[in-house]
Amino acid sequence: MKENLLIKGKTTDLKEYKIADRFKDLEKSKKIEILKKMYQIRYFENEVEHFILKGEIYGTCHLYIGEEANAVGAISAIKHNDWIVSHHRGHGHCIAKDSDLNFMMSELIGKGNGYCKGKGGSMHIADMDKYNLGANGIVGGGMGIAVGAALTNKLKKNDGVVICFIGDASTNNGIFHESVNIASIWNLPLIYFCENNQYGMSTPIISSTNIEKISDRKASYGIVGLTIDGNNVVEVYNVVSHFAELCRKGKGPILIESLTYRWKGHSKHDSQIYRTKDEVERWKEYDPILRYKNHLIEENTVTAGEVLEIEKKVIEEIKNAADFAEKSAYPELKELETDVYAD
Amino acid sequence: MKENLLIKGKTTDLKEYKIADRFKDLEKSKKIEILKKMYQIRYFENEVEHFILKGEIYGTCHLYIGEEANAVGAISAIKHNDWIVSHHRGHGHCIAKDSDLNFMMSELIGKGNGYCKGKGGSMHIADMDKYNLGANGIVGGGMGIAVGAALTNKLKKNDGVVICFIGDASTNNGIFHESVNIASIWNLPLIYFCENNQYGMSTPIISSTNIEKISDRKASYGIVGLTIDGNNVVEVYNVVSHFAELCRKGKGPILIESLTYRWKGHSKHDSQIYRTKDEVERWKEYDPILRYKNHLIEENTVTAGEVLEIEKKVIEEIKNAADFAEKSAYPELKELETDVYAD
Amino acid sequence: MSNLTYLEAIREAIQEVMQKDENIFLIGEDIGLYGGSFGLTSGLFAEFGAERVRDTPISESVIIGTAVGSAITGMRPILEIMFSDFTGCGMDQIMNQAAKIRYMFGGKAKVPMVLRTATGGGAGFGPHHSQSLEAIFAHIPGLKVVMPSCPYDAKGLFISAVYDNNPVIFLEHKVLYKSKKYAQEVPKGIYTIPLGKGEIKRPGKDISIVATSYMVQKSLEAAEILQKDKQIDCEIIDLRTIKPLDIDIVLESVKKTGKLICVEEACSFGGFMGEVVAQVMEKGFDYLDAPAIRIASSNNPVPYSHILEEEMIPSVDKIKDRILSVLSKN
Amino acid sequence: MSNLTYLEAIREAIQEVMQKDENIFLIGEDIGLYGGSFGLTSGLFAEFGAERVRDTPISESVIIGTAVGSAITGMRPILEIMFSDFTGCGMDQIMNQAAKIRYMFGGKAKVPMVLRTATGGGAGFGPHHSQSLEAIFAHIPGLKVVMPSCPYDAKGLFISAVYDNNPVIFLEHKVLYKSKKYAQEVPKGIYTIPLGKGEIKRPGKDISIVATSYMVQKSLEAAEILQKDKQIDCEIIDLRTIKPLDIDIVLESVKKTGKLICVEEACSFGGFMGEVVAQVMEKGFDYLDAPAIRIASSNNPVPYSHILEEEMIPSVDKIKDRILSVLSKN
Ligand SMILES: Cc1ncc(C[n+]2csc(CCOP(=O)(O)OP(=O)(O)O)c2C)c(N)n1
Ligand SMILES: Cc1ncc(C[n+]2csc(CCOP(=O)(O)OP(=O)(O)O)c2C)c(N)n1
Ligand SMILES: [Mg+2]
Ligand SMILES: [Mg+2]
Repeated sequence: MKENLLIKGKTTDLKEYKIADRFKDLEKSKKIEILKKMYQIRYFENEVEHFILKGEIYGTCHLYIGEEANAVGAISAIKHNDWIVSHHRGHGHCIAKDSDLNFMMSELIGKGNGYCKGKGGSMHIADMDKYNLGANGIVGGGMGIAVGAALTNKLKKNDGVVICFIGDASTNNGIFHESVNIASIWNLPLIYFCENNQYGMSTPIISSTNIEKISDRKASYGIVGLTIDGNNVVEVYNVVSHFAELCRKGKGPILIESLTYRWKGHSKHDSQIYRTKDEVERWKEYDPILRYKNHLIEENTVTAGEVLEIEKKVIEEIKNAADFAEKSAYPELKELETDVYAD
Repeated sequence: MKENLLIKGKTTDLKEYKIADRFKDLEKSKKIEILKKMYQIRYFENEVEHFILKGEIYGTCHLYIGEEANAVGAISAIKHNDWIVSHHRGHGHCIAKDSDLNFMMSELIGKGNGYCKGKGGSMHIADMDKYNLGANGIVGGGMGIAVGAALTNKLKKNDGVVICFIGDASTNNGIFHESVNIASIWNLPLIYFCENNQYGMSTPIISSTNIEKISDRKASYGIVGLTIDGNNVVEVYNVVSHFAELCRKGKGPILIESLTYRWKGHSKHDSQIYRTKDEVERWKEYDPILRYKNHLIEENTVTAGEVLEIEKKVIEEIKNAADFAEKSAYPELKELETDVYAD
Repeated sequence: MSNLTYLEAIREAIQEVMQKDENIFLIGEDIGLYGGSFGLTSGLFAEFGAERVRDTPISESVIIGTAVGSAITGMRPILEIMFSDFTGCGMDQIMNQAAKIRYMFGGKAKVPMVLRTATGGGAGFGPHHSQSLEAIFAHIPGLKVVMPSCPYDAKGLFISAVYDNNPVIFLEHKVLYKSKKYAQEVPKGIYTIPLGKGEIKRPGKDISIVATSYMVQKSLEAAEILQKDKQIDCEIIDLRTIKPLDIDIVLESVKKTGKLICVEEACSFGGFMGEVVAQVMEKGFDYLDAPAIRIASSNNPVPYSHILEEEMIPSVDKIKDRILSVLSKN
Repeated sequence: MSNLTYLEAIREAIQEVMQKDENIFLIGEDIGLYGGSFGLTSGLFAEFGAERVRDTPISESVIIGTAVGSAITGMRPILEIMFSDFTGCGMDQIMNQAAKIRYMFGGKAKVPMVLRTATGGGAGFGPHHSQSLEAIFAHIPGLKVVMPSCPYDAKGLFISAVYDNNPVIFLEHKVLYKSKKYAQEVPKGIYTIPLGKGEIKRPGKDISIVATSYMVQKSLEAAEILQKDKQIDCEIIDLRTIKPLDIDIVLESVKKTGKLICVEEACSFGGFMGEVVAQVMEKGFDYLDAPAIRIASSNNPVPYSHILEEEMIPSVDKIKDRILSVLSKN
């Protein structure tokens, strides 16, 4: 088997596009907000893992630990009313898009006050009020929806941009091809943000494609595409800021391949037979939270003490969300057949 | 609207691949056979057009006139027992793969002795004995089948190669992406022969894609791809010979974009509102049959008189096929429910 | 009021709703300048322009998804899939996305879209262009499924479909499209026919015939012949929408006639009329003085040769004969 | 003979046919080293290697097409689609290619392939991983559709499916997969159960219950309770394959009992049991002393929360109660 693509030396694409360091001009509060969101995701997912172990998460569920910089970096770079489309590994996107942690947790354990009233579960959390068009249980299922949302922006002549989060392996599905092609011919304000965490379930992306970079698929559509360091939230932020602006000017779509890694198994059940502990450890050295925290401390945005405060607060929040969810009631049986049709 | 891609200056890709002129070493009989087949297609399709006008072709039907060099050039370059997969515009592929003109014509007018016993019609003619896996009424529908046939070759460890004929517009369908990707990771002996006749129904390929050459899509799969002059049967023959050999050595798949043009409307009913007479005339200057005929005369393979003889014979054959079909009986009603299941 | 074919009636509906509501747009293959494979959208590109009449690549999956995505973000897309057979290429987007989004999101989104598509055989298009797939759509919770049988209904149902806040599969029979025989007086302007209400197209007392789409027309013809030749008085019920299903109109009729024949063009095995028969069994068993029967196509792909195609699809004669045989048994 | 779960029985079937026939190979997502999402193919990669146990990209459409193409050129592919819900992504290849090729080609090709896939709810997988789509497949001429209810049948039916010369949709219930409760003695070695023959899993004289897949097990449980508590003697018929359908076994039973309940897990509206009821109506009307009824899931996507999911899918209690209510009416 070929060597996994590692982060090192993969971010050279950036230079080509003269991407400014907008991050450095961000307000302190925003920089801290980014850190906080990354912690929220990390601790939220840890808590979810507890629920899995306790048997309170049915079916399956996909954790985002290790990939936090992607959701948070990308979503911090767009506006509150820009749509996002997520996928099966969607908790991070929800949190980054300001979803309520309590209602998320409730949904995950099938409670009636969850985001989907318990009807969707982990793979279907959506939040229209937060401009989040939802996770999806079908790999690639959201890539048409994202085109539709971007088309709405275009037809309504607003300057909204859409981020469509996709997995590396999903780019082998036909809908990826159809989606990017149509977005390209229509010049839609749409960023395909491909979280290349190296695997689709057990299958290394390097064995399900024959190319080095997924972003090279830009050639099929005549669009801009590049590969970035997805464990560096500053880089993600800068890149998405840059291209979101171009999209708003009618220069979309864009294909961003963001190199990252999932620390946990693919889903609830995963023996991880397909990778070595060593590989996982090597990637953990690029812990996106640690890197960002150190960056903020180095540039004197925060002190180590302040970080600890933030972390503590987040832990508290997550604990509360778990309590909230556990105390919440299961849906009423009469809810079973509601919400099938709109009036 | 952008200018249509024209033939001129588009065949430069060839140089890159050091493609030898195998055509010149062909036996005279084979060279003449190629001419004959091109005539067969041309006159067959003319006859089909008569049947359309007489109302004997139901539903729809797609003519191949103007594109003869593609089917004939490509299929002449492979062996009798190499599989081909065709598409909705498939008559030319059948003829090039030695199908019986009588049974083809019978099928087209729904007769019981037609290739599919009248059950398939124009869009479904297949001939397993001639290693033709059939036309398809679904655009892109054959691209998985071609992978399967190539996989059979690989699993059976024979040195067969498969040609999958596809239209330009079909390359925007998701199955194209899935198909080429999987063929690539499995190194299948499969040639995607894309007949870029500039349109998918009424839609110019230059408005349904955002790239100059369809063959540039090779970048998504890490395979060889190139653009050739599809109205030059010698070039088609040489290119396919070259790559078929590579495929047999485990170096497939290959994506060939063959620039060509359909002279007639898309299907039975077509006002051709989407293109100018002038454009059609410009392409007719590249008549593949005329070019090849002149080539053969110039290189002294045949005389103009011999060509006329061939043409006359073909006209006769086609007339016979039409008579045969017209005189043949419609299927018996008891055939309606047979052939649904194999024993 | 003008005499319109089925196709013209649908076109007029599209035109009128688009004039009224900026959020409505068309999307599909070759629907622009070319006017669609059957010419149904012809003229709309000229009137509404390329932004609102959007030609697409051959990408069924993503164009259905595009309709879904634009619908949930505030538009009202009307999508054309050239032949209903091609929905196979985008079935996930229909059954897993369009149909389920509202439910999966706990009722927090709506998906107001119409997927128009040409259905049925009888036009010699062969196995990949002639299927009747309504049973498949009808089985999927979240969809509505409409099958108009005549121009007047087509327009009224279409307008209802466009204003419905759910994904509607609108099945247009390709034999009816341009038929002058079935042309009708159709009022100008907006009018609606509710989704979920059948209609008695011909009242009668001897036997109830339930049908959909083109089969309604054939049943009506059979009924006229039987009236004239045998003084048999058939009641013909046009379901118009099969989901929601107006079972009450069927039960009422069976209560009166005691006999039921269900006519559909789809392959009989697993066809939609099984649902109708089963519901009548459950809710109207006591009304029946004879077993309800189904007339449908044989269980094979639709063959190309017109000889075989005619044999496959229920004809006026076959409908007439089955009616006679049901009545003669009593 | 060993005590195997449903999953183990299918695995053993695959292993044994692959040992015997070089032309059989497996294809699907994560079926190799990983052993498949449910672990069903675990060990087969080690035994047969990467050529014959082929991991694929996430490309449902083309992997189904690959199975078709290899089948018509001489192989016998066994394809795994992880969850039956994902067939939406490759429906064209199933319904327009696999199912129709033989007919379209005038009988000149055969398509011996098995598409295995996990069906059904009850495992908390939510709307995109829990559907029961058999009615959709059963409606498509050219396919066969198999729904085993227990390990012994699963193995025998699977082997028949592999040796059948047609495309077979093999629906494996995910709740049964690893259930020890339903584990059974299963003979080693090749044996077959014919496609198209139902089986009486429990003879009885008071009422006929027709069921498929997991619902057979639930019906059996309900029958035991009713026998014990009320001395009601139910006959339980397992259709085993719904296409071809063994209607005769149903008719025979109804002739004896006069009463019929059809139990299926799919959404009731447009579900497969409509076909069974309609055929019984047509062919066995006179045998019925009460209307045949259906027990099925409610008409909504399968919800995630187990509270709702349990409410949706027919339970032993619900089956029992409906049996009682049918019997009490007489
Ligand atoms: C159409 C479809 N096929 C297969 C699956 C099963 N599945 C769920 S996630 C997954 C892997 C996806 O990989 P990738 O896109 O890289 O996302 P990641 O899980 O790595 O975040 C697979 C095969 C599915 N849900 N939908
Ligand atoms: C899935 C599908 N979508 C649409 C069609 C209708 N259709 C038939 S041929 C065609 C155009 C195909 O264009 P191309 O692939 O370039 O082949 P060409 O007709 O130019 O030879 C279309 C849209 C179809 N048959 N199948
Ligand atoms: Mg991945
Ligand atoms: Mg073309």
